[in-house]
Amino acid sequence: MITDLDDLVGRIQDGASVAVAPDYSGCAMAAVRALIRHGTGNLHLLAVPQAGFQADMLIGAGSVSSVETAAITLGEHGFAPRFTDAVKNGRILLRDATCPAIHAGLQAAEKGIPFMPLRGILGSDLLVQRDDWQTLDNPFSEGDPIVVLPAIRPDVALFHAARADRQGNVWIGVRRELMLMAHAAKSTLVTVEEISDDDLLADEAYAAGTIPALYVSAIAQVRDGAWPVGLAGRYPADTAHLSEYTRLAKTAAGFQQYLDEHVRNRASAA
Amino acid sequence: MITDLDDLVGRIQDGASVAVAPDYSGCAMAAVRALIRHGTGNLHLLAVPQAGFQADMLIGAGSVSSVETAAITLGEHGFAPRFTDAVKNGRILLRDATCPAIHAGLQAAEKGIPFMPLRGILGSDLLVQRDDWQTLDNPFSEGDPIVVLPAIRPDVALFHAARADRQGNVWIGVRRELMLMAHAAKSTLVTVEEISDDDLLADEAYAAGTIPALYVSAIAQVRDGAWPVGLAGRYPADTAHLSEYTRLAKTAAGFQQYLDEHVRNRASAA
Amino acid sequence: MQYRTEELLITAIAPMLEGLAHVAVGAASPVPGAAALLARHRSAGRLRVSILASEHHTCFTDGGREIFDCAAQGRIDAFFLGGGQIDGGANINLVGIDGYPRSRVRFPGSFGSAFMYFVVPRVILFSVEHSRRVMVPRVDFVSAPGTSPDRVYRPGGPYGLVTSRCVFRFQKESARFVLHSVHPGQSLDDIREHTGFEFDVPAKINPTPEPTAEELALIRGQVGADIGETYPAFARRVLELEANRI
Amino acid sequence: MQYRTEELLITAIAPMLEGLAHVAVGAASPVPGAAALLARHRSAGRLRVSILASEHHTCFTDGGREIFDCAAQGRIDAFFLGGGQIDGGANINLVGIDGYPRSRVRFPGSFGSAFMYFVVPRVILFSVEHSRRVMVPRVDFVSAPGTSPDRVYRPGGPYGLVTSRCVFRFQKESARFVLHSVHPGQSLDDIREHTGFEFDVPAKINPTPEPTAEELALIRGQVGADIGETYPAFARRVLELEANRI
Repeated sequence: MITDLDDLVGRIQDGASVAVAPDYSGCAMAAVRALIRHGTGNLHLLAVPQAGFQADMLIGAGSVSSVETAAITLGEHGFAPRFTDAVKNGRILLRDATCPAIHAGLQAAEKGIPFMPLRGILGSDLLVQRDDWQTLDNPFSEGDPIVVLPAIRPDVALFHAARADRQGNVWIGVRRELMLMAHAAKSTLVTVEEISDDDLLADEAYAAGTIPALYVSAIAQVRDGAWPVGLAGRYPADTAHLSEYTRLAKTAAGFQQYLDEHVRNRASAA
Repeated sequence: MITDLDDLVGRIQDGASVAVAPDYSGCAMAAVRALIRHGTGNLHLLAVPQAGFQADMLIGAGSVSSVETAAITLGEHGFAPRFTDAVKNGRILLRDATCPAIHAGLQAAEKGIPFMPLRGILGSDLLVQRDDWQTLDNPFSEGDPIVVLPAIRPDVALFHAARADRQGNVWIGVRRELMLMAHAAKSTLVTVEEISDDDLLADEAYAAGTIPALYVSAIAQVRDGAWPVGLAGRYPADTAHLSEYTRLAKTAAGFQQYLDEHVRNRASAA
Repeated sequence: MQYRTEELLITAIAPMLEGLAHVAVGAASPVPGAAALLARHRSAGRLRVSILASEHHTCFTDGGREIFDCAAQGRIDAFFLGGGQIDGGANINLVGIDGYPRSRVRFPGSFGSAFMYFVVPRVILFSVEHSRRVMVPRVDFVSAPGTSPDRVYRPGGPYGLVTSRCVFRFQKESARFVLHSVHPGQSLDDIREHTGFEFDVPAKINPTPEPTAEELALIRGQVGADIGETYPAFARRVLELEANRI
Repeated sequence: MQYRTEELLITAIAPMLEGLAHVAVGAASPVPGAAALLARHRSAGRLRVSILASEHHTCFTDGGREIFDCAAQGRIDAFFLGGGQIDGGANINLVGIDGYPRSRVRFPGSFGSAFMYFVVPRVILFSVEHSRRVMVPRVDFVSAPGTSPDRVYRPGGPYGLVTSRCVFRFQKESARFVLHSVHPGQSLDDIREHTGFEFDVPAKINPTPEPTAEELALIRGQVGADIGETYPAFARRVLELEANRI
């Protein structure tokens, strides 16, 4: 259950569908760098429901063949340059979605149902582009069209959290989308800041924000595992470094330079 | 927001649909006694997903006209005598369900969707009896029948919890069905053991198990508000008293005696 | 060594859980709960046991729906269901006898049966009472059917039926019970006399093994104390544990 | 008194939130976020503001889906959406320009627009840039439509459009924008010149009120510090707050 970062990312197969969280949630940057070093490819990235630096870096490194997301953005640092470049050059298959559609698809997998209805979306070109989304007549009221979305069951949920315990329980606090990802995914891989000796489920306060070990496949302790992105309640984002990334990533050469300095160069790579 | 018990139950109208929790969750016995004293009637009781002493007492007192539930049971104290009697004499409309169907119906209301699919149930007489449940062909795969359940949006969610704060946030810990009830219901009324001066949402541990005030209509502090049923992590059930109730409730006269002694007699009625 | 029927049933159920990863125990199931805790003890903790309504013997943190979602995700290997009536097709009735909705005898209700019976691979039916009142030719109300047409999504279903007289296994192909073992003091004739449905009988009938001294010590010790957290009356009445042990 | 365009937009948006109970702010919305916090300040705290990605200015405890579920429950009165392209029918494009999927210009994506636009009663569109590049006759990609046929469930929709040049209100009946107020230094001709879609013009055109000294003090003070928690760069660059104030 408790392992190291290389073993953790080594469990992700080529061609796996991998669910990741937004930069303001459980952003597993150290794991993403390890995954790039590992050379795992042809990944189907699922952003829950949007992603930032993790996605841009994996796409830039050529690890990704398709992306399902409501958005890829670097927030205040602007558009995601490697994502934008890959889209323009058709290097990734795009499956544009909208935030609640991704949550709903994961909830369908969580409930073991084949699909989930969702309001809205009708008249959006997303519905035209997504051949896996359908429109149904609400069986409970005449002439009420409603969109139905297929369950989304990722091969892997990959995220970073503040704390785990030795039993493999992972504390995520109010970042409940991480629990939804763990419930929906076939396998859940987590990096954490610290591994505590106390049973998280034995503390009535922490238990409420804890993913039980039942849903967790492996955990690796990685201090500052979200760096250069921040971790809520623990440390802020390293905005200088993120600006530097955004500047370099504007060109393929600059991005390669970033990889050489901060990813392939193991020493500085968490 | 913060009020007293009489005002709290006074907000429940005759004919309202009221969602209640099982005895092992947020069982609001003091509120149930106040509701009986208040004389509110024609209630549509929704057990989430089953109920015990709250339901038997409300049914015995004649406050209930219909019950939707997966079960009414007094646990180790046996069958619920007033519920059984009401069923035999056709005094309440029965809407038998199964646990996950009630959760699914509330989740549909939580998501603002008109219905939720659910596996299982096919071939059960529940489906024959429930004219509001339907069977659909899974639009994502040929020849795969699946049950669809209408959203359940109760007028009131009524439960007891350990703690609230002055802002109206309510801590429910791992008893997440109480949060689902609050999200799904039009109005949420809560009794609590204690009201703390600290903001529950400001504590990263407690925040994870807290229902935001946004969903809470009114809160009344009632110490031992679950008595004679227990409250997890706070106090055990008063098994002697529950046995006494079960013995008396076997007859209409005995139940009336119980009401006189423990409900109508305000002094002993929390 | 002296033992109670419930203790025999606990040791009869425990082997059915061997090698599994996760067993869940629902409402009103002290004997299955004790059996699961006994099996967990034997597995040196590898078996995960989730007991509904327990504070300490459950890992669930997502509310009442989680046990059902978890089962639907394929993460629960075994579950237990009872029945006020059980018939030869493994249909179970948890609702009532003789008419609906105004049943002459009303049971608590279907609980999660209409769902769990479909999604949990190994559902073990359990009934202390083994009489023609419970073991009927055809249930009055089908809370959950024993089998379903092929087109119905159903990874789960009945595995066996444990009563105070014997252990049946269920055969999905024929949709019939087959006698697996007979409890001490019971004969095939006794069982036939008290069973309202037909069942298959193998050439050789095995006796249900009696609880060993070691098993009884465990049941009356740690296992009893653990199940007593959720079922104190059962632990006191049946396992004769003092309140302070629970 | 000197003020920046963003500060004018903040004070132009805030009045649109008066009297509401709950305003939510989504991704990449520092100006709307600041406007919501300003309106909250004016409401003496009665207005609840939920800012996505904020640690302190949100009450949500059920994960990323809660803001959408909450809106679907009718518990969110106003929300903000931007658009790389916005047309005269209030259709918005957050995906890309010139072709799909291989767009010549790619935006981040639709975020929650295709849902929130349908369920939030008062959706305020916002775009600092007001040019024919953004304000187009017809969007290349409809992330979310401005209006829907009657049979489509849609309690929500567009309320207004705030840009660096003016404020439009949306008329559901005609599915057209009407000019509401013109910012200082802008003329109707300027707006027509830089707007690629037709819009209605009232007999009398109001000027957009300039920020008062009291409003600017608030924006550069508490409101700026609060929004700076989620948008530090915005707070530093636009509101010129020192890092230690954020």
